[in-house]
Amino acid sequence: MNLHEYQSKIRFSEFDIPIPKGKVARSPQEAYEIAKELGGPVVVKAQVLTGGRGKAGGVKLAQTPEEAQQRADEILGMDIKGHKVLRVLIDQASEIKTEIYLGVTNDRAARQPLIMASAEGGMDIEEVNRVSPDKIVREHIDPFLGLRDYQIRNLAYGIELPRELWKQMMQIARGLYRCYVESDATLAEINPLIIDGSGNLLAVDGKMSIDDSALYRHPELAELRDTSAEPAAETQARAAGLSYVKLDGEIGCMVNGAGLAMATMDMTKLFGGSPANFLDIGGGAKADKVAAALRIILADPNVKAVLFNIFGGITRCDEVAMGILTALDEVKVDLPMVVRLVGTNEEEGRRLIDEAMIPHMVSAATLADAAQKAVAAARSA
Amino acid sequence: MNLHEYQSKIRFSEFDIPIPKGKVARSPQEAYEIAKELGGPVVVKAQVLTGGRGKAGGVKLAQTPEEAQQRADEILGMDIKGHKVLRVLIDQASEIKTEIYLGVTNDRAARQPLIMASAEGGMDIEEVNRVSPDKIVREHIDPFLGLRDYQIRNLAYGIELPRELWKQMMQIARGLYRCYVESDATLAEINPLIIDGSGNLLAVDGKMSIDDSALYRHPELAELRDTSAEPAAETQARAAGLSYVKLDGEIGCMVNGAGLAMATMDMTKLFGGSPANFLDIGGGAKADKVAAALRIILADPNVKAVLFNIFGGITRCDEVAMGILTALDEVKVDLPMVVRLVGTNEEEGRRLIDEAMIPHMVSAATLADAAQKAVAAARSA
Amino acid sequence: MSILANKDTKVLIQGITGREGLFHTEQMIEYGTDVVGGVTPGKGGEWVLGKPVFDTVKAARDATGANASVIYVPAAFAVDAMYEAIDAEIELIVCITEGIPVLDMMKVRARLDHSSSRLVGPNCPGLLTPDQAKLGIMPGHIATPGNVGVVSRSGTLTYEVVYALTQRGIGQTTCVGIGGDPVNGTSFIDVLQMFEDDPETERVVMIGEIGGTDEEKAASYIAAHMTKPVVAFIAGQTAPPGKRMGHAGAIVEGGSGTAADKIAALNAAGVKVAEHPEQIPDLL
Amino acid sequence: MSILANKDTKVLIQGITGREGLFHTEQMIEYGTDVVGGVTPGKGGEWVLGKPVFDTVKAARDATGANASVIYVPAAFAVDAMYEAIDAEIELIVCITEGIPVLDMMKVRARLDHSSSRLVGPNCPGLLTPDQAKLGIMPGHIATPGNVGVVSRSGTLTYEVVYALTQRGIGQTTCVGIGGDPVNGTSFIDVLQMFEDDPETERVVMIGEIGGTDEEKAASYIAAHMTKPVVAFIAGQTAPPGKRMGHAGAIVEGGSGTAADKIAALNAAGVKVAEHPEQIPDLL
Repeated sequence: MNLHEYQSKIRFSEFDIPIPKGKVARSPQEAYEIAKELGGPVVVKAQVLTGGRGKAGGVKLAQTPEEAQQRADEILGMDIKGHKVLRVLIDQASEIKTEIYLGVTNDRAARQPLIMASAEGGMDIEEVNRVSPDKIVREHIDPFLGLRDYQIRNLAYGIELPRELWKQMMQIARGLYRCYVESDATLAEINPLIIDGSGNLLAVDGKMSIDDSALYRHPELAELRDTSAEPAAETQARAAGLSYVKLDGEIGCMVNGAGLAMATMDMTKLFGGSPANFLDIGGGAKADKVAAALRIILADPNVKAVLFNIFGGITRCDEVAMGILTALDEVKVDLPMVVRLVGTNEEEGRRLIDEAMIPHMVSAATLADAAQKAVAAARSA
Repeated sequence: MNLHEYQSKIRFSEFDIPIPKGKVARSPQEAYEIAKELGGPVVVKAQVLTGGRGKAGGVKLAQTPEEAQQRADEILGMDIKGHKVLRVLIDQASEIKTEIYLGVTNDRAARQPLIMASAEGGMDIEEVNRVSPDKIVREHIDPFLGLRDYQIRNLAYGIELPRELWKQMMQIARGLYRCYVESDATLAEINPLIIDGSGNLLAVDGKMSIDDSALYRHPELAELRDTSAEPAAETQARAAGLSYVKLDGEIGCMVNGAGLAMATMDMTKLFGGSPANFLDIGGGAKADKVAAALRIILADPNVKAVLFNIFGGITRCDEVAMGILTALDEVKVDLPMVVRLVGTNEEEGRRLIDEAMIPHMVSAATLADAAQKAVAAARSA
Repeated sequence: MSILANKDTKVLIQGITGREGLFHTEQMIEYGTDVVGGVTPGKGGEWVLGKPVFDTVKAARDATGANASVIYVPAAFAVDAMYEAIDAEIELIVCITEGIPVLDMMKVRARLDHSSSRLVGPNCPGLLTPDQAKLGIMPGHIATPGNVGVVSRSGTLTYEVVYALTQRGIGQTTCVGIGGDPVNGTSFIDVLQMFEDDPETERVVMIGEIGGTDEEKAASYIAAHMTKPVVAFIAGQTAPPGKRMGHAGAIVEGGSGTAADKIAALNAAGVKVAEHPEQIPDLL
Repeated sequence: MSILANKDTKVLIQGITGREGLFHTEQMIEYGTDVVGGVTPGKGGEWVLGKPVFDTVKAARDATGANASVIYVPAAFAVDAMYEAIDAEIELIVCITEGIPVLDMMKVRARLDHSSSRLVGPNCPGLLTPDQAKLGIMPGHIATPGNVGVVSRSGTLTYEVVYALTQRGIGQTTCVGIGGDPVNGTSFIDVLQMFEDDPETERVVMIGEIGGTDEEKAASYIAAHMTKPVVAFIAGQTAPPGKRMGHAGAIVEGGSGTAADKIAALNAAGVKVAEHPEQIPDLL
């Protein structure tokens, strides 16, 4: 789960990381009030869960409250890479002397957290990594020992941070790592961490991603999820415990397992069709979960055919069959459906489907067979 | 640093370990008031930093407040193994169905904390260990992982704890380990942990020892040190950063290093004398520290001769010499003194001593020479 | 021959009395796996499916001589279950449970590296040696004995491939699902090495997916160390690019992780890569 | 020959600008030790005693090629200093600092066990190879080259013994103070093994004291593995019994730990035990 910039920065400040004074506005009028309260020039920043907002014109400087209001009016409602801007952050503007990068993430290859710093922070940090990777200083962190002071000194030394700022860097890096661990984050990033006009370090932009598997032990973070900008279907899917991503194609896919779901999508493409979604009903899915998944697929007007591909392991085919039947009791479906059930309790599952004698529903034995039938059905629909 | 029973139990209760209701009394009258407030039978328990108080009569049951007052009167002022009883703990008496032992300590051989439990707790637990060590269940704790729940189940299973008490045991063992870690303890022990009349676990006696090296980060624990029952010299020595133990002999020893101090004591005995104390001035001792050490030695009326044995490593002999001279400026000494200075800056140290021309002071080259001279001087004094 | 488990493997079930544990234990026993007992704290002394239940893994191991364990306990307790199995020196631990936080798994993994145990998973279907033993949730009837080793990061996609092999009369030595979590106990390379060393395994199928760089590393390993032919499939060729936030991921993993990268790396290592799962038998 | 350090050992000083660090670095240099630089965070770029100061151990190692480090920093920072040296893959780390909490040392020790570094100490005088190198605070002039290896848990008592040997014309290969803390980096057995393997060392002196069971374990090791004669001394024969509280210590360590126990164990292993330190030369 990704946090907005303003959410990340509030979290950072709870771990002793200095951030600019600022507040979130939902309207130009609110932006005016906040800018007036802050006094002096401000930055108006679109709050969207995607990168590249700066280049898209989602970040603007404003010298006066009136100008802040005007900029907020321009930015609110913008569409940035498919994300509608519903909030802007109004931050006190800072003079930027230097832009530093400081981030903690999981290095899956090393199986350890990794903290990275660079004297060349800012929007082009990935380019810095490509062109001169040695300009990014890296320290792997033993998860049992945590980030040690000497490692922060290695970073400060490596990026040639002026010595008078080492103490501030110590506090910020310690805070960032604690924030990462205590939030069960997979990413906690300050970019840029600036040296401001008065020569102090300040975290002017921040990003955090939280490990979804750990949200159960961080209810206060789970509440921060912003569902306002995502498709309603994705919100519904999450509530039902499903993993769903809307795509542009015409074949609705319901599959158990992420790998098989991707392979199923790949197959529809291979046979000339195109998937309407990625949908993984997960392991051990029960009838109600399957019914919810079916409702989400059918709510997409682009869908011309539905492909069920269930390979039963921990999920039992009879339960999937019951789920399909339950959903079809509630939702009238005129679309062609292709069902493939293989694995645990497959005979029972197939028997339930066959006995129900649903119109427009055909069964398939192999994955290729199922994909071809679904593509053909979508074409003729 | 050892904590009293009542201090340990208060600390335990901060970590969710159930303890009996109780309070400390410094007088029989206070004992009466507390017993009255608690209601019902109470136990009156001497608070001394030594074992074996039960066998010495320092623990008594009282049915009424009047009886509690009387028992407190008997126990307060008692001498238990050289420790004067200045406080009694008045605890609500509990019916004891079973006595369990539960303790965490450092296992230096394994270099890990060790938690131990036994169904045969109580005063004879060391005897249980000697006779049937398998009746004590042991789990080593990875200091990085901490005590895991499965280990507590291993203990509960191993001591055949009734299953309905596993949940309470889980809470108590988790609390005891957290208490051990968060106190930087070297020992945290509940003995006995009883099953009481209502079938619940209750920590009726407790002991904790704190790692002296870690006290700097636990000021709240450092404050708990009870100096009221220890010899004034030991309190003064600690304040001066010295390690001092009073003994019964006549040769006052001032040595740098615990090993050398013990060897020096051994030597006085070997040559027919007897050490008045163990005194380690530690590494890098400065003049003021040495002066303080000398004052403590001279305050002991049994001392008939003083033996200085300094082998300079991190401690410099010239500083020791200055310390001796400074102390002799302030304290008139009529006793014979034997001085041996070897190691770092030994020439400078000897020169300072020689130039000062102190009466009754002889120097020695070897340890044997120094010990023999000190024993001879003490005899003729 | 086979790898990791065979008919002599004595298997313990951690979480045997839970709904999923019970269901799959029954299937494992039916398959012929030598399930010797189970562990559910607080239920020691009971019997389920004719097997004794113990309170602790140590007690269960001491009583049964188990040398393998399959974990079906919920995510919040699975980490403790893994540590318990490691501490009891269980040789092979298969963790089916999904949803374990990655920071927890980093610690488990560090502990494993200094232990005598091997962990397969978490978030995996487990493994299956046809007609001998099934440790986990793979449907038994889709596999058949033979000389192809199968290793996969995916769950159900593994079944798909094994099923396709069996349908075409191509049997397997052992099928191993290593799980798709960022940090897990056993890697592609670990299993490829075991297959390379297993005299009965003649060919190997490897099933990967987008994300991470494990397939690329496996490709390097295959090029350098494997004599047996390997056929691969990579899922996610049509998946939309992830909604990645921040730069740290890109800095750590560089440009790799796409299906195209992985396929290129495997091709360069001499590995045939199938266009779809059911094409794998043709390429073997 | 010698063990642990010789004239080619390139030594770094952690805490070189501190009062004790500076004093003893000067003595180490005077003794002829190849001190190549020091580390004091925030003072990188300065020079003291003609040696460059660095901000971090990594930077110092990269610039100087140091393969050993001596730590003189205060207790509150010594743990971080040890981790830093381990992380920088310094082969030999000597920690002089005393007063490190035992729970911290348990973690350092666990980390060391999976590293390429050896730690001597903490709370130790360090080590000295006569006329070659002095890593720590042993006074240099009391030692002289020869063929006796000395290992000791004690600080100043070690000097006493080395001095006694030198006075009698008996030289040393290397003198090692392993420190008296409950958990440390190098044990008696580690050093005894090095002396056994060192061709120049012909005889060994071991100095123990009351408490713990390290001397008893060393005795078992000597009986089983050592061909070279060992002479020992145990300090604390007249020490009063400790004011032990609670039972856990007694349960863990049993009845051992007294001087009498240790002497008996050593005698049983064929080790001659001296009555006092200055008697050791007679027994060699």
